[in-house]
Parts: sequence; structure tokens; C-alpha cells
Amino acid sequence: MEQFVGIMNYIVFFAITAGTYGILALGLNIQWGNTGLFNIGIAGFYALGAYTSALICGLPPSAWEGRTFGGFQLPFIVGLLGAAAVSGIVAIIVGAPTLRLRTDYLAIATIGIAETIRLVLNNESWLTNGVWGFQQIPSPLYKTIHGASSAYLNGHPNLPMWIHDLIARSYDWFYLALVLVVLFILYLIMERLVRSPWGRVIRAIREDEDATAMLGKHTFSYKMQALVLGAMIMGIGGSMYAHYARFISPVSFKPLYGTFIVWVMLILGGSGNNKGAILGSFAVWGIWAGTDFLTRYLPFSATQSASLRIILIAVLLEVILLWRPQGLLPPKKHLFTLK
Amino acid sequence: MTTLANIPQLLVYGIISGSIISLGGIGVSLTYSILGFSNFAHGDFMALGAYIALGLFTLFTGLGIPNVPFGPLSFGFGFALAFVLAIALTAIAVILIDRLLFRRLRRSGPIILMMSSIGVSLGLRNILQFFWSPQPHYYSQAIQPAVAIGILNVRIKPDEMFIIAIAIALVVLVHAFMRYTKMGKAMRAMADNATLAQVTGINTDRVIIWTWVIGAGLAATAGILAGIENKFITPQLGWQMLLSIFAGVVLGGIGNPYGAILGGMVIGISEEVSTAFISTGYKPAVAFVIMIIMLLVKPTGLLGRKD
Amino acid sequence: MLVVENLSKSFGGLRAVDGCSFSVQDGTITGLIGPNGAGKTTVFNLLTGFFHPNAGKVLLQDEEITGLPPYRIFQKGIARTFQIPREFKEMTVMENLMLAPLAQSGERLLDPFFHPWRVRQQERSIAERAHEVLEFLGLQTLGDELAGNLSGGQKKLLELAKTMMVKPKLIMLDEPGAGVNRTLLKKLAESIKRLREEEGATFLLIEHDMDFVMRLCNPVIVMSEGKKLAEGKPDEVQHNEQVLEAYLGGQYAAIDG
Amino acid sequence: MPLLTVKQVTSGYGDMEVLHDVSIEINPQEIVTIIGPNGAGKSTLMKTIFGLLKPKVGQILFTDHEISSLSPDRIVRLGMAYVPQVENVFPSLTVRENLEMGAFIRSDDFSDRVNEMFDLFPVLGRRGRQQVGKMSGGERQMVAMARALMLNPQLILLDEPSAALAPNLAVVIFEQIVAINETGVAILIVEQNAKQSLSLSDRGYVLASGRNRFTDTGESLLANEEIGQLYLGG
Repeated sequence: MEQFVGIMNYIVFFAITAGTYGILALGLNIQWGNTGLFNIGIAGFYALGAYTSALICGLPPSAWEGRTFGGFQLPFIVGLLGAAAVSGIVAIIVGAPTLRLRTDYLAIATIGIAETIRLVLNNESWLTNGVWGFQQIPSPLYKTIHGASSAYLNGHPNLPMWIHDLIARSYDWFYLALVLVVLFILYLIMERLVRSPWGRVIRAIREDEDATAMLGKHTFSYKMQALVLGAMIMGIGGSMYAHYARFISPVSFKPLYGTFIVWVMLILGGSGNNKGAILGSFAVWGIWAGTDFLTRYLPFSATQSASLRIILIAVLLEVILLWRPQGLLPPKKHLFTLK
Repeated sequence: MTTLANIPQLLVYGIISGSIISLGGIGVSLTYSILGFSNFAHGDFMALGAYIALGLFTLFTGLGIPNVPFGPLSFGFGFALAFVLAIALTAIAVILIDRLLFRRLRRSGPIILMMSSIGVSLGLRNILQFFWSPQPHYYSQAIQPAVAIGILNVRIKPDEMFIIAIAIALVVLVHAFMRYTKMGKAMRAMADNATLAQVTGINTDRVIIWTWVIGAGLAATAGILAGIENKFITPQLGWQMLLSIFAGVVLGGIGNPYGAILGGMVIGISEEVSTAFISTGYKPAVAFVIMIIMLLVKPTGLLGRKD
Repeated sequence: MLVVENLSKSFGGLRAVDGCSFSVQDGTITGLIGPNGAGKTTVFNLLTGFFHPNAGKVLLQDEEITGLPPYRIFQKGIARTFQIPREFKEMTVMENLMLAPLAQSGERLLDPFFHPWRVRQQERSIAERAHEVLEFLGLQTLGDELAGNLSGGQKKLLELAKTMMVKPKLIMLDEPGAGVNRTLLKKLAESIKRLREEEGATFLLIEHDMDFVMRLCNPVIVMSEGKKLAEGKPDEVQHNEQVLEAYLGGQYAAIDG
Repeated sequence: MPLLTVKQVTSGYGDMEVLHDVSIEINPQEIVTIIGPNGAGKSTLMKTIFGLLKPKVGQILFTDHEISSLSPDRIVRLGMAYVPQVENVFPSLTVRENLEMGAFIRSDDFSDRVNEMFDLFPVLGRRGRQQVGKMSGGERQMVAMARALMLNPQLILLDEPSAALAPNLAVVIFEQIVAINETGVAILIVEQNAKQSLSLSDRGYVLASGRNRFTDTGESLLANEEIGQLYLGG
């Protein structure tokens, strides 16, 4: 039974992380999968969301911290919306000079913005507490739920050990539900958008931008909308991460975890397909977690094992590109049906 | 006013780092104009070269090949031999990567190639990390005194003069190659019009191989020179410079190798001189900001063709 | 309807269009013919904002539209087709058509959420129009087919169908007949005629199939070397020595003596 | 025996068939012109001969070799050269460099051949070091032809050599085509300027709607009244 509890705990942790990645993959899907915008600075928008939310909801700076600003202790939902807004504004700054040019320029600029954000996080201690990052970021409804479960456990001292443990962990179950609800709402919004006339325009841009312009559509504006919307969703992903991890620092947002793995998730799942994006997130995170177990049995150091796993992800990406570029779930062909 | 007095010295640092950025940029530019895609693995080709040199150097030291420093430089014959061989081996490794991946994906178009290069970048960096760990490795632990060159209190180390000299020599060599050899001309021809090149009877596959030889060779050189300048190398070495390299390439005009040299110099100098005014930590951001301004003012770059 | 004045465009020293002037009258099917390299497609690209002219003016119903970007020109009421069809391959025929109408409420990001009813209603009427258009062109069975799966000729019809979705002032067709078999070609000509009669559309078309041009177009404008060479009724143009010479290389007759 | 034989070829782009059952022959040292109204499939025929398009049906023989499945660079090696209608030079290279590219597969010294080309096109000789991108349309056309001649081909395909050239320049180009032919090279021309081109051709083919319509000597075709009619659909 204890093993069972251990596995359950692990599954909850796994699903929360995979769900957060699902959010990022949905954001990338609107940019790349539907509009054809090559964003390889996901980590930047992800970090921006996490830090913004932490600034808005976190505690005021304490005496031993380097930061002198922020910590407004506002509700979680304000942090979430603020995260989306800030990521969206930064996306405008990146998109304005590059969206009229060949895709390569956007790609280079997004790497640039992610790097610049990382530098700001490291250097502007007054705002971000530098390399030490934010600690004790409040989790929404933590006190209420944790308090209730503690009280229940205090009142029922004779519960079997495994039930006791499950109840003690009830906050994680709540957060999992929260992540899944946010993921599901975003999924519904994205599905509605992709199937709407707006989605028709961005899919047309992905196929042939000039021909779309010839049909009177202001393609620059649509590309900007898709870029900003995707970035806002990534910001939301960052916020969800920050409030669960409760601790963030610049190393949490390295390009590997922030950007590449999300790309592999989307491409494996099937770019252009929202279900594919979510499926890919769970599948790739599953592979990632699975290789963690496997490499424990190999005679390598921890850092070597980590490298080995990343090499595996890179190989996976190349294999998909070579043999199944459309991914597991190719985009739907008949998005439009009118009864 | 002390910061302003520092500027001549910073300019020299800028030229050193600009030399390294330019050498990296030439390869990015050639890949873009001849193969048609932005290669995000180029920085990691630099790191690969730097580590192959390290591996060979360690091997040679073990074999007892002498490395008595050349005059005031920090290295001798053993390292120089490792340097040259590393350039060749990096080129071979990159050609293998091309055969294995890029060649098969060429039909899928530039965006798939770009994506594949990101995978290569990640894979290569972690292969290096697997064998050598993320910790820094040293080419040489000796401390080299800088010498005054007698102008405005500027000091420069012999190794740094070597870096600048090598960069100049290679730029001249690449220029001569592109201008006067048949293969160099064929590379320019293919950059102009790949279909016509094929119709004319140019062996385009061989042109592609040469593009990688030059691009990867210069990348390896840049990586090793960066190692000499910093005294140490890490697997992140190239990836960390990639943004500066791309900024230089965009600034000079993407697809134009001469633009990449000019742009790389401007970026290198701007990054170093900026440290007189803002935190050293923001060097890469300086490159990014210059690039964005250039894109707003003239997206074709300083030497870019309009089309 | 459309007035083109002294339009010029050169590419790297080559004057593709060289002081070309002509006009298109309301309600006509005007043919634009001429030998290869005469600059016809370049004129199309200039009129629709794909290229910027080096000199000259374009007026649509007395309003200057020179140098506007393509999407603005479409909004002003000029729709065009391409010589090689540019359908959206991975979208269905219906989606291709429904993309065309302007000022769709649902194309604004928030409307699908805040005005779902309005969007739905508009979608319904656009879909209805699309069905009409498909029926008009005899493509009604293909609505749910992916556009990429159509035959060459069907793609040409789809191009025309797209322009029909918006009832533009002027429809410009770039070689509608190229690569279309005889039966389909007849159908195409019929459709163009009927469109003019029933919906009052005005056409400007480039075409090489002279049977097609002579049967359908009036007037016919002949271009050569980037300029207008002649204009007139089909049979006039057909018997114009200058025109025959232009096609057969007669501009050298003078030099030959 | 003919140098080039195109036997009942059907070809086109994707699912769009442009040529139907077309047959032509070219004998050594001949000038042959293919004329026909726009859209008749003339350029498509050239691209198919040179391996840029694969024939769906039919055979193409060149000096005893079946070439219908060969790539362009293999066909170049067999002694055929092709001058496309547009984008037929490398603009950032100099005149001399363009010519050198034409001889890419030769590993020996070919400076003699370059000089021969400069004799044939004296205008180019004077401008060997100029960047071709900065030259006029007529000069570019000469560069393109000279480049195609660098390997001493037996047959050279010219796709509308006079298209978009000023009349006086076109005359010069046609004079040069005759001069090239006099060095023993067979020439296949696709032309819109039927008169000019037919008058210097040994034979001509008329294509219409992707099919053979007539074939005869250049002179007889010129005299044929039906051809004028064909262009204007009479």
C-alpha cells in the first residue's frame, strides 16, 4: 500500500507538470501549428509569466533579499492575468520588427528575447532577486485546503496509513484539478478559435501568406494576434508553474525545459492539432520521466545521465522529422461543418 | 571620466571578440545563402571544434609530443597540431551530420531544416557534456602578462594578437577562395541560383560539402580561439555566442559573408564598449538590441541586397 | 471603371512595362493579349499591388489606388486569379471560398466569443453564398473535398469561385484557360458570360487561347514590349497587320527592309 | 542518324499535362526552330528534353543514349547545353566567372575556350571583369549563350533568346546564333519571333495546344499562311 501511495503521489506530480507543458504546447500550437510562426523563445515567455505572477502574488521583499520591489500579495487570478498581459506585451515588441520578414528573423529574435529575459532575471536583483529567485510563492487556496485536511486528520487519528497520506496530499490533488481545468478551458478556447473564421484566416496564412493578402486580409495583423495570443498562453503556463513549484529562479527556465521539449511535444503530438499538442505533452513528459528511471540503472553520473536523456530527446526530434513529420495526430482536414 | 579613458582598451577587446564572432558568422552566412536555412547548430560546431582540440591536445601531451610555448604565446607545437587537426575533424563530423540529417531533409524545406538544426544543437552540446561534464576545461593554466602597445594605455596579450592575426589571415584566405578558386566561384554561383547551377553542370553536392568544410572549419577555429582567449571552454561556449553571431549576420545582411564579417566586428565592439556604461551581464542583450534596431531601420542589413 | 495611365516597371535594367496606358469600361469582358514577355502578367501584378510601379497611375472609379498593398486593393474591389492556381491545399473547397468575403465579424479575434450568434449567422449566409457559387460553376459535389485534391481545371474554377464570393467591381483573370481541357474551358467561358449578364461583373483577362479570347472578349487590348499596341473589337484586332507582326516577330520587318 | 530524337512524349507539371504525344528530330549541325502561340508547350518541351521535367510517356534519345530519366547535370556531360529564358546568368559573378562555371566539369585548362567565346562575342571580351548583374538584357543573353557553349556541346537549346530584347539587339543575337551554328553546333530554338527565327532555320516545327501541328523547312513555314492564323486563332 505504501508503494501504491508513492506511485499515486508520483502520478499527481507527473500530471501537474505534463499539464503545465500542455498549456505551453497549446500556446505554441496557435503560433506554429496554425499560423506558421517560428518561436524558439518559449522559455522567455514562460519565465516572464512565472516571474510576473510571483511579483504580483508573492510576499513583499524580506530583509535578506536583494529585491526592493513587488510582492503585492494579490489573488492568484490577478497574477495569472498579469502574467498573460506581460508576456503578450513582450510578444508585440518581438513581433513588430520581424513579422514582415522571412520566418528566420522571428526565430532569431525570439531566441534573443529569451536570452535577454534570462539576463534581466539574473542581473536585476531589485526586481527578481537575481540568481536566488523567488521563494515562498503562495499557492492558491493552500491554507484553506491544507488546513481542512489537517483538521480532518487530527479528528481521525486512527485512519490507515495510506488513506492518511492521501488526505495529507489533498492540496496536490486540488492543484492537479486546477491545472487540468485551466488546460481544458484553454483547449476549448483554442478549438473554438481555430474553427472560427479567424482560425480560417491564420491557417490560410500558414499555407500561403501572399494569396491570403490577395483576399484582402491584413496578414501582419493576424500574425501579430496569433503571436501575442500564444505568448499570453505561455505566460499563463509560467504562472501555473510558479504557484505550484512555489520557488522559481533563472535556472528553471533554461531553453531545454522551456523551449525545446515543448517543440518536441508539439511536433510529436501533431502540430496544427490541439489534442495532439496535449497528447504530445503527456507522451514526451512520460518519455522524459521514464528515461529518468532507466538511466538510474546505467553506470553514469547524474549529469551524464541528464545529458544522455537530452540526447535522446534530440534524437527523437530528428526521427520524427525524418519519418513522421506530421506527428501522431495530423491536423484535422475538415474543421468546418455547418449543420 | 575613468570609464571614458577605458574605451580604447575596450575597443581592443571588442576587436578580439569581434574577430571570433565574425569567423562564426561567415559559416552561418554561407549556410544561409547556399543551403537556404538558418543553422542554429553553428554555435555548437564551435564548441565541438574546441573540445576536439582539447581531446587531441590531451592525447598528444600523453604521447609526449612537446608543447614548448612559441615565443610569448601560451602554447606550442602540440597544441598547434591539435588545433589544425581539430579543424579537419570538425569539418568531417559536420559533413557526416549533413549526410545523416540535413541532406535527407533538404526537400522538406528551410523551416524543417532549421528545426532539425535545433535538434542537432541540443544533441551535440549534450554529447560534449556527457563526455566532458558541464564544468570548464582549461587549455592552459598559465597566466600571460599583457603588454602595453604604447597607445592610450592600451594593453594586449600576445595570445590576443595571435587571435586577431589568425582572424585576419582566415578572412583574407576565405576571400581569396571565394574570389579565385573554381569551387569558391561555384559557391557564389549556387548562392545566386541553385537551379541554374545544376543546369550548368556544377556538381551541387560537392559545393554543399565545401560549404560545410569552410563553415565548420571556421567555426572550429572560432571555438578554439574563444578557448584561448577565455583560457577555458565549456559545452555552452558556442550556444552562448550564437545570439551575437546571428546579430552580426543580420546586421551585415543575412546571406552575405562580407556582411557577416563587418556585422560581427560591429557587434563585438559594441558589446565590449557597452560595458563602460552598463553591466557586463548584458553583453548579449546589446547584440539583440542592435539587431532589432537594424531590422526596424533596414531589414536587409548593412551590405544586404534588396530583393 | 479602371484607368491605367503611363504605367512603368523595370527589373534590373529590363523594362517589363514601359509607359502602358489603357482603360477598362464598366460591364465589359476586356481581353489582354500579346506575345510572351509583353508585360501582361507584370501589369496584373502592378494593378493588384504585388509590385510597386516605377511610374504611372492606376485609378479605380476615379480613385487613385497606385501602390496600395494587395489587401487594400482587394478591399477596394479588385479580385484576381493566378496563372498557376494558388488554392489553400490543406483546406476544403468550402473553406477556401468562405475565406474570401470581407469584413467578416468572426475574423475578429474576440467576436467568436462575445458575438457568437452574429458570427454564426454570418457564417450561415457566407456558406449559403458559397453553395450558390459552387452550384453556379457546377462544383456542388466538391464542397468538402480538400482543395489540393482537385484536378488542374477544377482548381482554375475554384480561383474564379473565390472572386465570385465577394462581388468585386473588377475581376482579373490571369490565363484562366491554361491547362484546362476543352469541355471545362467551354464551361468557364459560359460562367464568365453569365456572371457578366446576371451579376454585372466586369472582367479583365489575360489569355493565350485565341478562340477563347475572340469568342468572349470585347474589346481586346494587345500589348507588346510593355506598351499597348492596339485595341479594338476581336475581329478588328485579328486583322490588324501590326498585331500579326508583333506575334510573328514583325517588329523586325522594318529592320529587314 | 538524328542527334536528338523526341518520340511521342507526353509531359507537364503535376497533374496538368501540357504536351501530348509530341515528336521532333534534330540532325547534327542543324538549326531547328519550334514556334507556336503562347501556351503551346514550347518551353515545357525544352524542360522535358533537358531533364527538368520527366516525360510521363515517350522516349528521348540523344547520341544513342536514352536520356529521359537523366538529371540535367548528367545530360550536360553528354554534350547538350541549355539556356533558360529568364534567370540564365549568375548575376553576382563576373562575365569570365560565368563562363568558367560553364566549364565546371572540365578539370584541364580551358582559358583557350574562354578566349574563343570572347572572339565570338566581342562585347563580352571587353567586359570580362564586369559583374553580370549590372549588364543589360542583351549582354546577359550573350553571357548565357557563351556559358552554355563552354563545353563544346553538340546541341544547344535556346529558350526564347530574343524575348524582351530591343529589336536591334535581337538582330545581333540572331546573327550570333548563326555564327555559333557555323562552328558545328546544332541549335534548337523555341521562339515567339517566328519570322526572324524561321528565316535562319533549316527546319521548323509548329506546336499548338501541346501537339505537333506542322513541320517543314524554315522557308516553307514562313510562306505558310495558316501559321499567322494559328497565332490569332482565326
